[in-house]
Amino acid sequence: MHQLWLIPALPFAGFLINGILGRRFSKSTVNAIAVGSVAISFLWALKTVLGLGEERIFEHYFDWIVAGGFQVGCDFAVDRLTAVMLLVVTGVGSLIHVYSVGYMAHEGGYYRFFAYLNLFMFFMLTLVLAANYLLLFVGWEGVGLCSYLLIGFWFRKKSATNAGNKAFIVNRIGDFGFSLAMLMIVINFGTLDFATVFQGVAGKPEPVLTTIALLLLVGACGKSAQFPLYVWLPDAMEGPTPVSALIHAATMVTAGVYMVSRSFPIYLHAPSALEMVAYIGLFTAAFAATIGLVQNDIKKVFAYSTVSQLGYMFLGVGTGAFSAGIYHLMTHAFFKALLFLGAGSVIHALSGEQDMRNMGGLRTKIPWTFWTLLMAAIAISGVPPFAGFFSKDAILVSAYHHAPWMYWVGTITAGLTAFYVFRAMFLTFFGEYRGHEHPHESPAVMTLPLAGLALLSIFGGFIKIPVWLEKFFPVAEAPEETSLVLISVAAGAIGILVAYWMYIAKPGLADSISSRLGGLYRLVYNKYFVDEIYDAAVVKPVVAGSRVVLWRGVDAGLIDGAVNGVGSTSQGFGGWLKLFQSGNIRSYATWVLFGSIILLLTLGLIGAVR
Amino acid sequence: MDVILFLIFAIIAVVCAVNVVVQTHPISSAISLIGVMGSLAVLYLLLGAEFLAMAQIIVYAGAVMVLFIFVIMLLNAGTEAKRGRSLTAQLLGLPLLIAFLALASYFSQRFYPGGAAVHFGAFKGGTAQNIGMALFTQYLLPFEVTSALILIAIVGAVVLARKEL
Amino acid sequence: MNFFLLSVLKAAVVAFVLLTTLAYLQWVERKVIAHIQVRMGPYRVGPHGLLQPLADVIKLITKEDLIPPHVNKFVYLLAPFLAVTMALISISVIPFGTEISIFGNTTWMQLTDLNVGLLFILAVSSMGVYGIALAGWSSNNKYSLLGGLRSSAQMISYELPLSIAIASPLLLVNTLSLREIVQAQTGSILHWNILRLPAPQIISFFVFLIAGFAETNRVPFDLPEAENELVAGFHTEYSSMKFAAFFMAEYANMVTVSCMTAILFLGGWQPLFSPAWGSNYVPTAIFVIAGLIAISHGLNPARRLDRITLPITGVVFLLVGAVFLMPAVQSALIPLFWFAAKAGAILFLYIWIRGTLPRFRYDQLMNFAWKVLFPVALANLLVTGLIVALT
Amino acid sequence: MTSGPPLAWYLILSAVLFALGVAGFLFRKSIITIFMSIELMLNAVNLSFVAFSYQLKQVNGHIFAFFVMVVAAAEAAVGLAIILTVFKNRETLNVDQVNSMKY
Repeated sequence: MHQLWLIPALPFAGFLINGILGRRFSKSTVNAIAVGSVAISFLWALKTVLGLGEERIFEHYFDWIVAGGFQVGCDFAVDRLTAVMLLVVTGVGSLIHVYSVGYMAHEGGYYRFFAYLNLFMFFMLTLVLAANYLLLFVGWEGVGLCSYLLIGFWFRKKSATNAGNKAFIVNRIGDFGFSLAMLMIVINFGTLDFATVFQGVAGKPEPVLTTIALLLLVGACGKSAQFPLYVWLPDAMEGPTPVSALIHAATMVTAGVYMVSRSFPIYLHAPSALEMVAYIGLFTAAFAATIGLVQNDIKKVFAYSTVSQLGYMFLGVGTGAFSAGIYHLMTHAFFKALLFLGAGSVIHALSGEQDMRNMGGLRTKIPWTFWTLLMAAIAISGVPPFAGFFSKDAILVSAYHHAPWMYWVGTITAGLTAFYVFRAMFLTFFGEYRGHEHPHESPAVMTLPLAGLALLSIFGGFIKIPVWLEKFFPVAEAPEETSLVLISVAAGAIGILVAYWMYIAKPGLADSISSRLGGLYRLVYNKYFVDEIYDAAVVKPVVAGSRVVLWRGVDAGLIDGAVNGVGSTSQGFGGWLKLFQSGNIRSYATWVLFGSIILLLTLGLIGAVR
Repeated sequence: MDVILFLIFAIIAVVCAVNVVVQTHPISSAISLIGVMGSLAVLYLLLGAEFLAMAQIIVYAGAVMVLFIFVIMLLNAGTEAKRGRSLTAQLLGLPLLIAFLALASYFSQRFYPGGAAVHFGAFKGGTAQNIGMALFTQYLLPFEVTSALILIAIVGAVVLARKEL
Repeated sequence: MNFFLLSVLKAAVVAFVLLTTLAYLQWVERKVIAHIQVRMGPYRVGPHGLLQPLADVIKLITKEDLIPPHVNKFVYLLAPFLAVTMALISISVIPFGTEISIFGNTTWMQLTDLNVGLLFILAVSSMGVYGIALAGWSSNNKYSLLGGLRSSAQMISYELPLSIAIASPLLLVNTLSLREIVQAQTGSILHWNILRLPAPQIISFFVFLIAGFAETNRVPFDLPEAENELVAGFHTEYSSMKFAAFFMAEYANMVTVSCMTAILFLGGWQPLFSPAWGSNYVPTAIFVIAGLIAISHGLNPARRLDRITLPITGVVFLLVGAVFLMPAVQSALIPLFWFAAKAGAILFLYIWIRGTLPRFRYDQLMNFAWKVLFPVALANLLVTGLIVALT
Repeated sequence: MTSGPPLAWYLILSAVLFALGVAGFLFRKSIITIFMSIELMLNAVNLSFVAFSYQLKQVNGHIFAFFVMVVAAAEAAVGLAIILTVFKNRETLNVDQVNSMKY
């Protein structure tokens, strides 16, 4: 036994202790429990992964559901795919926990924040370790819950609670798809266990598998913020920045990618569904990148960047390069967490200012943050030999071999990515300082995790995930082609240069371009009016329908009418019946006796007839 | 022998029960009721319910009725007042009562005609062991619910009887 | 022999012995209390006051039977009757010894053995409270009423720890029949419930003893008849035989509780150690030693009369010791001896405590029952149950 | 063996006791006596349970009777507490004078 259960149990213990008793603890105690539990969990995960061979480790704890022939156990399993996720989740999670100690130092509800964070770790690890779909779904819903709780952490802010609700409700759509997929799997396979399901895939008809795969994709789209269900993620930036880094960049939103990769045998037997994954990924990547070009809120930029990068991962997975998708998942976790934490550090330095138009020139004032953030920006732009280069390259190569036009769209998107990230960098750190606050460098407890993540962003690409997962995914690896690599690197470089040209060399050029392309700019700036379309197409009809049909019609008309009718009818009867209510207990008893005689008579007669 | 014992204790029970109803002083009623319970305990023994017979005396005669007498003594309840009346009970009570008694006796006779005679010792399933086995296996849930009921009753009694209510 | 005849005979013997015991128990009590208080006690009627009980009985019978005019007559007369009946009835299920054979009839030294004997005793003793409560109420006297109220509250309260204390040894012996309870404790003192492995019932023993004191309204729990507060409590208005009935009930209850203690915890008629180690000679030894002491005192008398009485007593003791050596009666008398010795020891404890301890205050009494005895008994039951379940 | 009383006698005795309990409830005015009449009815029903248990040679009837006893004990505790409270507030034990719960 490898005692896999310890990995999620430790954060859960931390959650229980902090959640129940945290109010009475000092901050250092809360820190020690929260950070310590996650760190030990990381070490245990590391120990487990180091002892991992080609075979998976499987542990059965107890039977959870036994209903006839259908059986779901509480099982954990670790294979090479899980191993990557485990280390990313616990490793990045630990760093972000440490960072949070500094970031949240002056916030109310300190213990509550760490309790939620630990709870999130517990559910995320359950999701990753689960050896069947149902347990995965438990983690899936659990991280959704924690996401909701943490987005709405500042629950006194109306926008924060609204964003939490939005995330929760949009995710419901995806979860509905996932639930349907699970039901389909139960009907067709009779089990939810990964190993059994994947063994039985070969003999099943393709339409069934395609349906399952598409429904799973709906779930993945919800959780991983893919078009058309991406709308919650930008709003989720209302939560504290470490939450954005941990949940909405590094770990939870990648659950969809993980789930699709985990279900790869199904997808391999449903090529049209896999194609769909690629289309959605590619479209989301390009679409979100364009929105990212014009955002002014630093966290919003990175949020759309996250959506875009997740689209990349889907593209990789959809074109059959599962290991490339996971590769990018890992490197993305490093540099996107770093971007968010860096952004958080900037916001911290400016005491809560998030608008980039009020920043600038911070390079010298907060050098640690600047340098680390720069590493992340370079990594995401795909400059060799930084982490992002390798994984993005692997995806693009795979896309080229799948369909060349996909490669070109992806490459342009890469250029856009480099542009908007460096736009954010230049607006924030270069030029004149345009704000009013006095910037101050963050404490070491925040900068040290930044440094750690910066190292990972620089050298993380040398952790060759495709090699590690070579035998895991039975898909032929696309051969490297130097020309393609050069083109994508060039796209990144062009993006950086354009950003430099527009924001450093000729400031003002950006404004003139945006005014010249007024209509297009407004369209992109308002995020293609997707929220408004959803509002008009979905939210308004539902609200109006509820108001007219459910409230006026069903509630006021039917239910109230029935209730009031019952009331007035009883009143009428009661006026007559109240004569029996003499207040004299003995007359009541007489009536009870009368009734019991009638009962006795009836029962006796029935008995006599029988 | 069985008939004689039954008749003796049935007559004691009925006489005491009549006494419960006709005595005007609560203490006399209570003592008569203890008599009913005691003779019922003997009848239980005749029916082979030895554990229940003892429980009847311990619980009813030994605890419940002591509580009654305690309260009667505490309130110094005297002879019943003549005031107050209930027309319904007065008018309908007696005919209904007679009807009830007639029906119950008729159906008892009808569904259990004379044949099945009761002999002391014919049924030995009422020992403490039998009751315990049934109580702690088949009827465990009701038993536990009962304990909750008693706890609630204790709390209720304490709250009700407090001075500052 | 006819079953009915035998039963009647046994009942007669037991009743005679019990009533005599009750009468002399009072004499013993007066003597012991007197010696504790450095007095002589009854000394005038018969040698060492030995005929005092007889004189008391005659006095009580011949006294005028007074019924106060303001009482509820029926209840007033019912109460002492109830008290003494309920006190005497429980002796019918107590086993005094093993099987004996007289004139070819084998029979147990017990009136009857019920499957639910223990419950029977509990039931009967719970009825005993009516005697006192009704007596207090019917006397139409505020002291009596208070005494009656106190006693009913006290007896109900102490019945709970008493019952729970009984339940723990039952877990060890698995029966409610008193005879089987004793038979389950066969062996030396280490097999008695009080010391028996795996769960020695020492705590239970003390809880039972204390609750038993309270149930019998004995010092230090004699609040229902606290002279200095309530004149004489519930029997203030009673005189002559009715008063004697209450007195008898109290002593009969003492005897019952002592017998119950002996049976439940001290192994009933089982000897202190195995007959193989010579326990059969213990009674002889005790009587011989007592006889020799009496004779040696008689040789050097403190009073003139002792010159005659003490040697006679000594010789009687020696003879009794010799009787215990006869194999024919050994099997019958030795269990009886052990049982009487154990019950007698508890009775002596009763008297001893009366001579030493003051009375509780009423709130202390209730607190003690509900906040000390009850939880202790409950915890003991829990621990015993756990141990029995685990072994 | 034919000398035993028929089971119906027990049931009729039970019915008689029950009817007497009802009579006490209907024709008496003292709350305490009425309460005792309820106990009498419960006892009568218990007798039926035990008699049926004998007839069916099963222990179930005893269990029911046992539960009735427990409920009766709980009821007595609460009921007598209520009586005490009623007496404290209205200084009467006559049920006909405790009749404010009406239209």
